[in-house]
Amino acid sequence: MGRLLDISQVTAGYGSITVLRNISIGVDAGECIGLFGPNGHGKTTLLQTISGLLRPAGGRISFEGTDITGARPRDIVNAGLIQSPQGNTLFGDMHVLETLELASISRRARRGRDENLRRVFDLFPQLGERRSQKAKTLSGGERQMLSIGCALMCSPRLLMLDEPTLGLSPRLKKELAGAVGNIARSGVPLVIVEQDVEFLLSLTQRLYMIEHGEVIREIDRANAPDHDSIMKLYFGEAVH
Amino acid sequence: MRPAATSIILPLASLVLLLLVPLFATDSYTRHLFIIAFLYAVIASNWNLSLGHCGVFNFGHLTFFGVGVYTAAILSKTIGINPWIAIVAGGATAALAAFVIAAPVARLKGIYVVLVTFAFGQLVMQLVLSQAQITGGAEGMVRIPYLRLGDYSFIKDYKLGYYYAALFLLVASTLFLLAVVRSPFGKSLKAVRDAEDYAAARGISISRQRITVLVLSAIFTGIAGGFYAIYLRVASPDVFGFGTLSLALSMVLIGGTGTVYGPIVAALALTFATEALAGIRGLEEARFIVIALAMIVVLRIAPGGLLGIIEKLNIGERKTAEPADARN
Amino acid sequence: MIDTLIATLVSGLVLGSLYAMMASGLSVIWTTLGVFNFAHGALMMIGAFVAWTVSEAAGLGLLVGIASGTLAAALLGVLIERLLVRPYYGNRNMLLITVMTTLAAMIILEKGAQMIWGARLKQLPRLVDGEISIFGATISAHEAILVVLAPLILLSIWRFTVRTNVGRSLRAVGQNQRSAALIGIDVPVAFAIAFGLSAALAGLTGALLGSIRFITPSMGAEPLVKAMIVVIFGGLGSLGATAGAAYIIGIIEALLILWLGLYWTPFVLFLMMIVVLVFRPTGIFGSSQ
Amino acid sequence: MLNRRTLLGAASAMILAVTAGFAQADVIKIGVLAPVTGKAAADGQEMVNGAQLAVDELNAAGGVAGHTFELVVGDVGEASADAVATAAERLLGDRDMGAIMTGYASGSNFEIEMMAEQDMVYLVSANSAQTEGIISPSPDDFGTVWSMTPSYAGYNTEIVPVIEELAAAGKLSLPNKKVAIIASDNPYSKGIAEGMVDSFGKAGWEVTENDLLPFGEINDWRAFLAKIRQNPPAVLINTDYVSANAATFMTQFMEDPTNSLVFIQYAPSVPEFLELTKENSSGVVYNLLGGVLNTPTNPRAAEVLSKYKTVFGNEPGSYGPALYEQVMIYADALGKVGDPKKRAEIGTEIGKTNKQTAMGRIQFDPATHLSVQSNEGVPIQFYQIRDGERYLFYPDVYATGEFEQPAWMK
Repeated sequence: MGRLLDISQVTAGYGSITVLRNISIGVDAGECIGLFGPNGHGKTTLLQTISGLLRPAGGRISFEGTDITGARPRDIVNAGLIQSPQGNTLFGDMHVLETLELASISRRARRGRDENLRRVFDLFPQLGERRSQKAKTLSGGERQMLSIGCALMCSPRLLMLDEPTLGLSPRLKKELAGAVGNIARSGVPLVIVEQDVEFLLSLTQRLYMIEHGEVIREIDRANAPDHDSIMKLYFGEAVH
Repeated sequence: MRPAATSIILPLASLVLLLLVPLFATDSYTRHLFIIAFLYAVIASNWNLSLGHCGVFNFGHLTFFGVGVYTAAILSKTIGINPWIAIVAGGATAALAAFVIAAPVARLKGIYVVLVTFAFGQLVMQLVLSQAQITGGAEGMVRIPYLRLGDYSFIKDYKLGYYYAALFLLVASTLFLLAVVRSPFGKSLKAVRDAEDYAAARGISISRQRITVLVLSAIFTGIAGGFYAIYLRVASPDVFGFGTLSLALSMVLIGGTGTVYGPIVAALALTFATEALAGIRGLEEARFIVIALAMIVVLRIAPGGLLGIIEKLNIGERKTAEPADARN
Repeated sequence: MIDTLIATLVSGLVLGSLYAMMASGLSVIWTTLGVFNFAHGALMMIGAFVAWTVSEAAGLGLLVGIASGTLAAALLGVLIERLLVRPYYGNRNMLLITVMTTLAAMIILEKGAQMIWGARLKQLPRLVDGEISIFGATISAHEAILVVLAPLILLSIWRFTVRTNVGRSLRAVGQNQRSAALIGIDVPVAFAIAFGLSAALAGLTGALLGSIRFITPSMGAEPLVKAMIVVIFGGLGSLGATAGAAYIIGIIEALLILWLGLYWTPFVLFLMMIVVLVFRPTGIFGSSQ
Repeated sequence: MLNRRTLLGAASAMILAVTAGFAQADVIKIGVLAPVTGKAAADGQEMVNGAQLAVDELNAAGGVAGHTFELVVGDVGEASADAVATAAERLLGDRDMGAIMTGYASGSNFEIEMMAEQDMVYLVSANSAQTEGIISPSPDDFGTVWSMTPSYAGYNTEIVPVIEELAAAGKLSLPNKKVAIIASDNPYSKGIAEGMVDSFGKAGWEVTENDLLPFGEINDWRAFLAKIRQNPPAVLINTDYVSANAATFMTQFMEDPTNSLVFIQYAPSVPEFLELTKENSSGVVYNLLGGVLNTPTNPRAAEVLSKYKTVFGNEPGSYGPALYEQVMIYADALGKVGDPKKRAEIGTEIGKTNKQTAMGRIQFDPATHLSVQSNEGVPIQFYQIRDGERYLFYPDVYATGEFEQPAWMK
């Protein structure tokens, strides 16, 4: 009891292909955790399963003590469990402001709409400048900001970010990391999927290493090995 | 290895049965139904070559048939060529028509293939309608010469000759399809259907494949068209209509299309089933509704037959489990 | 000569209005669900028949009839979505399966209409009697209403999709279903709304057209084919492009009839459709990807 | 080859054996080959109704020569060749089939050959030009096939003298000697239009427009009408026989009528044309060959029409009464021959028919197997519609009213 998000023994996949095997993960209130591991080993699948885009074949997911296994995405969003998906193109032909306003469509988020909007524009001033531009005209970094902004418009009680820095330049990465740090400090618990270990280590208290759809190692701040050894563990020598 | 029973014995036994049918069905009505069913079987199974085996959603397959119809009609009636040759010529012109439409089809995907092939069919129909002095326009051509073999005339024999000719056509078409599907080319079709990117990476030219498959699927369809014109002694533009198209499509779908035989069986079954319904007064419209419902039900609950091919249409997108993002 | 040209343009405007209403319905479903609804013309026909039944057979008046026709088509549209489209969400061949299921729906609706309403032609009275003269070209006042109404309806649909959250969510779902679901949009509900809206448009078109043309089970076939040409021409995409293309096609058709005669017009239209598909499959207004 | 011959022999022997066994059936089936579904279903259902009316009447009277009748319908749907052939085969394959009736089954009447091959009695109403084309090269091969409609030649020629007579009698004032003709691309419509162009030309008229439209649904006649309004002819002719198209034509003409007599081929005779055009058709002229001759001098027509209306609750066009009379003609011939299996003899007997029917006095021309057109036989009838009523104004002997100049003409 008491965990904010509790995933226990979840199995999921696409059609006949099983991607997640009896995976168990937990997030406590006020905590930021990271998911880490090679590509194609189930991190995104896990987030999709949590968000209700995929129905798990087995196991149980609960959020704030409520069972949300197999719930509709819309109900999960209403509960405040929000995901900002990976490689985002959002809604290409919609304006920035339109998109953000639409993102507060859920009953709970509608109440905090104006306040959330102010918060998003504070966090990402660039979005404010581009508020009447179509999403497809934005740069990669701005799209990522818009995506995270949308998630914030949903009044998240837990925010899951799927590779927010994917494909960004080091400078933008740093900028975005700053913003994500701000979100974490504002008290929103985070689940972050990232390849960039440094980025993860700087933001999270705990890391789950996922390989072949299973958690193969859990790393606390306390027992964290240093950066280089993590890299060696998962990517061999060739990185760097 | 499949058991011999399904791949050889069953088809052969069916063939023997069909060879014996005229002994028992002595009236020309039953034989006529078989002839029409054989022709639909040729259309449907050849359609399946492009649709099921290659994943090209060709909505203009009946156009090839119509081209065959008019080729045979014009050659035999207007020019006076021997009807046997006119029938075979139907296959040649249909293949030519397929070649023409194949160029855009090879370049397009998804719904655009449906639309461009549909438009092509409409275009050919408009052409036929507008060239009334050659094609007879809306009313078509009648009194097309009938078949003779030596001094044996194919009329007034209670359709015995036509029965065997149509059966021969079906057997030839089926052997042709089996040969295509089992050839290296047929296997490369499967590769493309199942993994377009992979096939492309292995140097298989997808557009050349699509062109080839459309042309191959048109040959016997066109010959069937030629036979249709010579047999019924009529060529009329309704062969391009939606009615024939949806009937043939339902045969492909209901038959289930993993095999060459599926659409053939469905063509036979549906021809007799709808004809049985046609005999009930007051239910004339209802039979079309029954076919449409059957199509929906098969699509929904018989994944073995139909969803098999559907699964294999339009391959190449890896993000399969995502909710329909099927546009491109 | 000028008179003839004006008459032709007015006639093109009438056609364009009709095509705009049909094609935008087709386009709404296409942009939202990625489904090409072959039953769209049949829904239009149902709208006309129901309008006739309520207005003429039951004698409840034309306006009630038009409203009922619109509503009946909308309900059928939702039903089609529920039974023939929804089971295939998530199937990567959804588009092609739904081509077949909606084709089957078309057959069922057409044949069903023939069984219910019989074979005789029917027609609705006009909303208003009399003729209107525009720059010397005469059209019936009813057609004039259609010409005025069509842009208004399109404009309100456009405003609906831009200004309201429900409308915006339809667009969002059309552009990115996954992201839409992740911000809490109920995707299946959005699909049902899109289908209902599109079918309502078809039904309304049918009910209005039922006063100008004759109501028959196959009356939807020709407008469906024209709507297909329009959406291809405009690009399977935005409402604005579809509406623009509808008027262009309407006027091109009228001019073709004037210059080439009715005889060659369909041929040229289909040829145009193929040329556009081959060289610019995204339509003349669509961005080439 | 030997094999096939043997098979053929065996099959033929079986057929003979089987048919012989059924010779004494006392219920004779009468087939109706008709478009019961699809676009022409209104016509098709009327055909079935007309034949059913006759069959019920004959049965109620105890049948003919000891035989009663049963109606079997063969639906030709949208008249695709295989649909027509399949339906025809089904009817032909029924051993109890005595005769097959149709208004029209295919546009080309190609099924006539199927009927003749099996000596099936086949009575057809429409498309007499096609019937003539098939039969006249060798009429003896078609001994069982007869057409209720006379040659369409009258459609080509009669209109000119009728209009000129009206003008001469001062009932119609013609502003000029120009005629505009528009036709639909099918043999009926096109053939008549060509014939009319010829006839008008010979009579010294100027043909200002001679357009051809694709066959099918026409929703917009305005481009053609715009040309008419530029150069208004004294006579405007539309030979598109599809009633919906004709009704649209009339409605759009009336949006801005010119000083022209409007003549529309066939379509105005269909009951729904009146319902669809209402006051817009007041003044239009049409003619009919082989149509119902509903006039006091031919009481048979009123009788058949009222029977039909009593049973089916609506006014029939041409095909209901035609099929009724066809069945009756067959019944007469059967009465003389006695044995329904002697179809060739019945066919010969039908050829000798001389009978007053709803269409006039039917006699057949042995050279073409069409009924004979004449004022005493099956006449060509010219009608004018005024205020929802049809007035037969020519030939005078049958006239039920006078021609009046249409209100839109000055």
